Amino acid sequence: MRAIGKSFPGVRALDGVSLTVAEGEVVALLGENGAGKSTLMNILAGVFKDYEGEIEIGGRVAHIHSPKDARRHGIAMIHQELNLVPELSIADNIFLGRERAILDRKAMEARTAELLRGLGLDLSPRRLIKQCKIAERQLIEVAKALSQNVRVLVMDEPTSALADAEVQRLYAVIRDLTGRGVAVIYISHRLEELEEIADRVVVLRDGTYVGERSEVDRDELIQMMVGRPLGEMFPRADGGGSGVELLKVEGLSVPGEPGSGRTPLREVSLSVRAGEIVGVAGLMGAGRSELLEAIFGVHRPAAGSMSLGGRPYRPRSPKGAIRRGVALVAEDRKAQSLVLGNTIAFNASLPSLGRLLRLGTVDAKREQAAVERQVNELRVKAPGTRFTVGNLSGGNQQKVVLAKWLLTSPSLILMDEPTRGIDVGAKAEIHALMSSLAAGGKGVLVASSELPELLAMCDRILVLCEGRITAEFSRGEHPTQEAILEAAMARQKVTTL
Amino acid sequence: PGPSTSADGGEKKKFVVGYSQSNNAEPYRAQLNLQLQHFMKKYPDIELLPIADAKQSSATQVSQVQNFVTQKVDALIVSPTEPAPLTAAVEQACQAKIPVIVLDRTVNTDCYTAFIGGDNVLIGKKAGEEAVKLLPDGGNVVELRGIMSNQPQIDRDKGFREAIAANPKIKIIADREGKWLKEQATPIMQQWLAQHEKIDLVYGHNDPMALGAYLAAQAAGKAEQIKFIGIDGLAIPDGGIRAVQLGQLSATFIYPTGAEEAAETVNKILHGQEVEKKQVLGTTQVTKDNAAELYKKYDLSGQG
Amino acid sequence: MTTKTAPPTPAKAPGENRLRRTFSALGAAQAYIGLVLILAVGIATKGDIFLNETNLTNAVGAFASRGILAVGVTLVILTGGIDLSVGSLLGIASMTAAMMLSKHSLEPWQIVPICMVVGAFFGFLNGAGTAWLRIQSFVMTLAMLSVVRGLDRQVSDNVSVGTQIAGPDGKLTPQAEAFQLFGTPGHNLFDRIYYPVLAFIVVCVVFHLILTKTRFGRHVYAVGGNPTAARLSGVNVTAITIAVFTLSGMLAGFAGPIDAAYSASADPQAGQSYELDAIAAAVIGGASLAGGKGTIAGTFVGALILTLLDNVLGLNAVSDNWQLVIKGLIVVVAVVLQRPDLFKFFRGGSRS
Amino acid sequence: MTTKTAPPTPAKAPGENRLRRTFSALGAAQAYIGLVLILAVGIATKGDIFLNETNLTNAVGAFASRGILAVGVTLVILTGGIDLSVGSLLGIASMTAAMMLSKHSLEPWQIVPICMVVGAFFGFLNGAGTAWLRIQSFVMTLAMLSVVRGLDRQVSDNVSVGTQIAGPDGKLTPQAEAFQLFGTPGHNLFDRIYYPVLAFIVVCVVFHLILTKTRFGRHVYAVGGNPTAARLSGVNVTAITIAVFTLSGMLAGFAGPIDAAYSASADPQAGQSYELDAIAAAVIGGASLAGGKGTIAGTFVGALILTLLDNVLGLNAVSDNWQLVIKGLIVVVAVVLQRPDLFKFFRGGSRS
Ligand SMILES: Nc1ncnc2c1ncn2[C@@H]1O[C@H](COP(=O)(O)OP(=O)(O)OP(=O)(O)O)[C@@H](O)[C@H]1O
Ligand SMILES: Nc1ncnc2c1ncn2[C@@H]1O[C@H](COP(=O)(O)OP(=O)(O)OP(=O)(O)O)[C@@H](O)[C@H]1O
Ligand SMILES: [Mg+2]
Ligand SMILES: [Mg+2]
Repeated sequence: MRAIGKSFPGVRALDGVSLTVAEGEVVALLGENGAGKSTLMNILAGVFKDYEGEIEIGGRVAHIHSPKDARRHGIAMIHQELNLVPELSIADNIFLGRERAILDRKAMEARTAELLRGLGLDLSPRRLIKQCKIAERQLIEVAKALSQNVRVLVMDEPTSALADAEVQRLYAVIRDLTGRGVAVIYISHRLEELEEIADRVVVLRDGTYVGERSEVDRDELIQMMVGRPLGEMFPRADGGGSGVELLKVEGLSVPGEPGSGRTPLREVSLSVRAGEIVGVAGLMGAGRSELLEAIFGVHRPAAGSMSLGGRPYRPRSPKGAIRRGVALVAEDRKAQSLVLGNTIAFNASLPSLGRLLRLGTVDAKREQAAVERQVNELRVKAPGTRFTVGNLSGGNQQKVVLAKWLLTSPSLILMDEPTRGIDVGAKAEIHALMSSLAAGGKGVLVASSELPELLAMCDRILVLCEGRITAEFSRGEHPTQEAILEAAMARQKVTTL
Repeated sequence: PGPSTSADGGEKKKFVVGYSQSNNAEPYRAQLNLQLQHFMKKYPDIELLPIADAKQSSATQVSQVQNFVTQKVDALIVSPTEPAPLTAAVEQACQAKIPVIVLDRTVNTDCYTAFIGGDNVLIGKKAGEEAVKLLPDGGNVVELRGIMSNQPQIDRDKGFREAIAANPKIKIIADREGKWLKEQATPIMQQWLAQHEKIDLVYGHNDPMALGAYLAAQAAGKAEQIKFIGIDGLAIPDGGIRAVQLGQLSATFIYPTGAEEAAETVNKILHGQEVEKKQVLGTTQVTKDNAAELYKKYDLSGQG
Repeated sequence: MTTKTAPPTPAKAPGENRLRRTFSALGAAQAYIGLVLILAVGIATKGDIFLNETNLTNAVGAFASRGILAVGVTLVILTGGIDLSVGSLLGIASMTAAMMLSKHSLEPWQIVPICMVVGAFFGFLNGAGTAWLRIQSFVMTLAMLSVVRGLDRQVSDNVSVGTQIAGPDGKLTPQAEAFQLFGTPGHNLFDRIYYPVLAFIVVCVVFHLILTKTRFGRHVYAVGGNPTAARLSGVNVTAITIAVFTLSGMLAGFAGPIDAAYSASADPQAGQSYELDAIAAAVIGGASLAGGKGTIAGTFVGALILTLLDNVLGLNAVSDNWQLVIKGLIVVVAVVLQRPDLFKFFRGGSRS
Repeated sequence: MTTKTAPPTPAKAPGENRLRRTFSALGAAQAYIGLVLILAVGIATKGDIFLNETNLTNAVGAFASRGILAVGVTLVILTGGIDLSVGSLLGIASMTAAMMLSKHSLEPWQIVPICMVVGAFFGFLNGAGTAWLRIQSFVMTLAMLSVVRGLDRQVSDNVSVGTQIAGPDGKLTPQAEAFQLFGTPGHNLFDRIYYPVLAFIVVCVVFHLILTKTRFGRHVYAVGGNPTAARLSGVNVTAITIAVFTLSGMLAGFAGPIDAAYSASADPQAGQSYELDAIAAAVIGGASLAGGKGTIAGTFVGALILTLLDNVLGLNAVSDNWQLVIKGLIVVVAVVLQRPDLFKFFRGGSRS
């Protein structure tokens, strides 16, 4: 790719970026949120019709202006935002756009089963996408890319929803591909992944090429990305948690939903004290999101009780939870958190409009000021608070979600994968934010698939497996990743079926 | 319910009659329904099933007729929405040996027992003659038409134009489709008033349209200079006869419902008597002089 | 829920000044191109006959009741639903008004609230069916269209009910006299203001303010834009859904007496197929049936486009058949012209 | 519009056998509850009068042309669009058929393809406006409704054209005789089969197979379910959009001659408001106006519900005003009954 440039209305996303990838090579693309990584790769995958510069493949100029063009040149891409059709089956999705005129269901399903098995997924090819979990969907996207005859495979944050075990399996697949001469471009904000998989790291900043390294030196890369040195990654001093008990959950059970693949919760008990950061670990489908959602009043518990700040807490809906000062940074920002067609200000102020009222109407000035302050604090990269959220880069969207909840000044904040898709710089900021929230006497309950993050940030870590708490570690015990994983896999023979 | 025979041997049979109306929700047809029910009560051995309303849809009406045939009614009355679509259905009834009385609008077959209806060309002609009388020195006429493809619209237009040809100084300067509706007629008339210096007479294919135009003219302060002629002459508080009484319409022409004749005919047919195959009904001109009397004659609301 | 059809709105420069902000609250200048075009054609072909107070008042007045329906429908569309029952609700409200007047001699100021309650009641049922029974609003309101029309015809016995009721002295009763002010052509408030036009404008202004300035308005947009996100942000999606249908019904109830006064009678068929005009006004004004996108200002413009188009074609004595053809074509042209990305499109630009 | 109302379908056990698969291709058993209920009421109240070949044939035959429209509309709805123009397209096709027959004495087998081309042409314009000019399909097809109706009225000069054309001998011409087989009541193919019913069923089967067994069918669902994903997977969203509108137009063209034969004439108003019936059939059958969800089997059931409901009410001589009321209520009940998560709902279950 040579001298690639791309402008959106009001935004210069890319400017004269060049990139080369050799056969069998894994090139990692690194940069802050909004640096232009996805845009660059989208150009390669034919998402945009027009752009500046040109693309060369195998020494010849390739004119790529549509996804079909890209496919003809053997380019496949796993997009940052999941792109599956919820009402169709896994098999139909994997072969979408490449079916025979008359469907050969048998062959499609057989091939799908094979691909899924290769990724360690045990799902019926006929299952509908809407019945699959986010992590499963991400792997299905991988399977879809693999099902094609690829020369260049682009992966835009393929692991953002994956836990360790699945990530390892993905690496195996990538190594197998490069062994066969496929070029891989890999975008991730998890630096430790790059150490493991990338042959070369290319850094972008503000839509321009900054440099590249074949040795991964963490600090240097961060310096290149952010343009300034960064302090401690996990800046949490020794835990607070001496405060009074803020949230107490006792024997909480929530029925599952067979149709949607929702995990049931079984007799979960936990507590969060003011000033404490409590982590929730577990494998995919362990019920972490489910637990946070139940505390937030999304699901009706079948049994159990909760109290908040010493008073009984029985949220009938998220509205009730918010009124009691609880906030949930949900797992899927696109589906659960943002009105994509509306502005940053609209989204950020939505849950806290009640306190921005004057004479029964929304005080636009105060709203503007409050949102601007919060958005600037989180360093959202956007031309203004009236920018459409859907046009932000993934990481910046996540920051808007955080801004939205911080504006409600919650006393208990529930975070589900809060740093998914966030660049290292911003991640450090979010971590700092969590610490300062805790220091300010708030409670933080955070579910994350990144164990190092949990280990560094949390005063206590709860481990979930199949909707049950199987272990609890406190910071004093210095738990290891292995110990947590072991507890996360402490499956019980399910006798209730 | 099919024809029911009384327990002891069937010499006192109760006849069942079905009626498919093209659209209940037109005031004229509501009046017809009311009258038919009223006159049918005179014949205790005849039961009129609840009136089926085709709601202006030929397809609905065809299946209604088919329903009645399925139920083996003893006689069938149909007021067709459109002639052609109902033709086959009426033939089906005819083949099933069910006597059919076609009320108000025709069908394109001879396979029916009796036709009862008004003569729209004649009524149009009378309206035209009245216009000639009202405009002895000629003048500008505007015409509000019913739904263009409806046969009554075509006929009422035709008769009117024939009659006003008697005075070449009478000109139709504008005509538009008012779809039989009052609320359509008002804005059209408002536009005409804006466009044309002089309008002398409004001819509405039914009273509501003429009255809708009257509202517009009254608003513009021109109601006094303009004459209004309508058709239908219903004896309801909101109808044409009252409007003539109030001086809003110069004249209207009673479009006979034929309900009384239909009831009579049904009775004759069911008792094996001869009936006239084609009964064309005349019209009565409603003027200020006879309005009160006519209202009383046709009012069935029981309130005077 | 389909951000798919919602094209990204153009980024606005951060340092916009007050004037531009006020203006942009009423939508981009381009949104008015269709309207301006029709005005231009009207003036060019008919000059003073078109451009005078009486003609414009008549034109807008004839559409006012549908325009009021369009405002209610816009609310529903913003939440991602649709309301097909407004025509029937207007019908039953106009019948209610005429009966209250003729049978019970109520004063106009008593009649209007009663009609609004009647409309709101059926609107509430629409909302309850949509939100609680989770029936697609298209089906729910189509069923309501049928049910309410049936009731309307039943209570009226299929006979239209006049509103110009004469007392024993042969003159209009005081109530009937006052009722005419609701819109019988030629009757004005304070001898100048034609009530239907005023009512339409006031409804537009009130609901414009509600949508842009209140929390309720924000919630309406949020529910239409992404119901899950709205719920997780503490929006009571069920309540908002029920509220918009109830308001839509209430507005239909409010429009009922206007329609009855306009025709000086309530017809059992009144309001039939008005829902299509109302929805068309909203959609021509830029509302997206996917929800989350649209404004009252847009709907107002859409309503004006429809009514002035009718007026211009009528004044030019275009035949009824060709009117149908031309009307369809111009609606398409107007919608294309006022697309914000039109010029980009012709520069050969983006297909999303 | 709203994944919110789209309840998750129950998971299927992996080891389902062939029988169950065939069955589930036709939708869950529950989808038929509404229909079964109406059949039960029909049989209970009218017994043999209801449940006999003639009556059922008549009932379905009367709805057949609208049923065929519903199939086309389902295709459009599946892609997330809507087609309001089908009634007008049916109208112009039926006029075309009658004119071809009366003016040019064409044979029926020549007339049908011509009508289909006419319908497809206007359908193509709908698709082009939606896909290329990116006009919301509601507006585009509403405009087309108006344009085509105007043309229909213009070419026919507002006069209906009969199809029972007598030759010089006073008997029907052979072409007119043959044309009656398309659906004039009392005329059957091979003396047994009523063509409209046959045509409706064949259209349903063909499009059921197209949607479930072909690439095109998958792409239709993909475009409606997630247009971005479809585009990124190399689906030609533009082409699919244009194709479904064209097919919908083509089917309306196919239904035209049936309607003309059924009425033994082409009325310039023919097909008016059929679009609402067609859309209602699709939506009652479970299609989601948000796109991506729906089946032809569902639409077929929806059409049967509508037509048999009419039939049962008619046979029971329910007064027409009450018919409107009852029809609306039963449609709501039928839709609620056939919701897959109904029983869960009543177990007091999840509100999503
Ligand atoms: N459709 C669009 N319209 C307007 N601006 C856009 C659009 N898509 C992307 N941008 C802008 O382009 C810039 C680059 O975005 P891009 O998605 O490439 O970032 P990224 O490097 O992938 O970030 P992240 O790590 O957060 O995913 C951002 O400022 C973003 O706001
Ligand atoms: N098909 C689906 N439809 C809607 N929501 C889903 C679906 N699948 C999963 N979810 C949501 O995402 C959550 C993920 O499931 P769960 O809580 O069981 O996993 P987890 O432990 O959070 O693991 P992970 O988030 O890593 O998948 C569920 O609570 C559920 O609300
Ligand atoms: Mg990105
Ligand atoms: Mg989770």
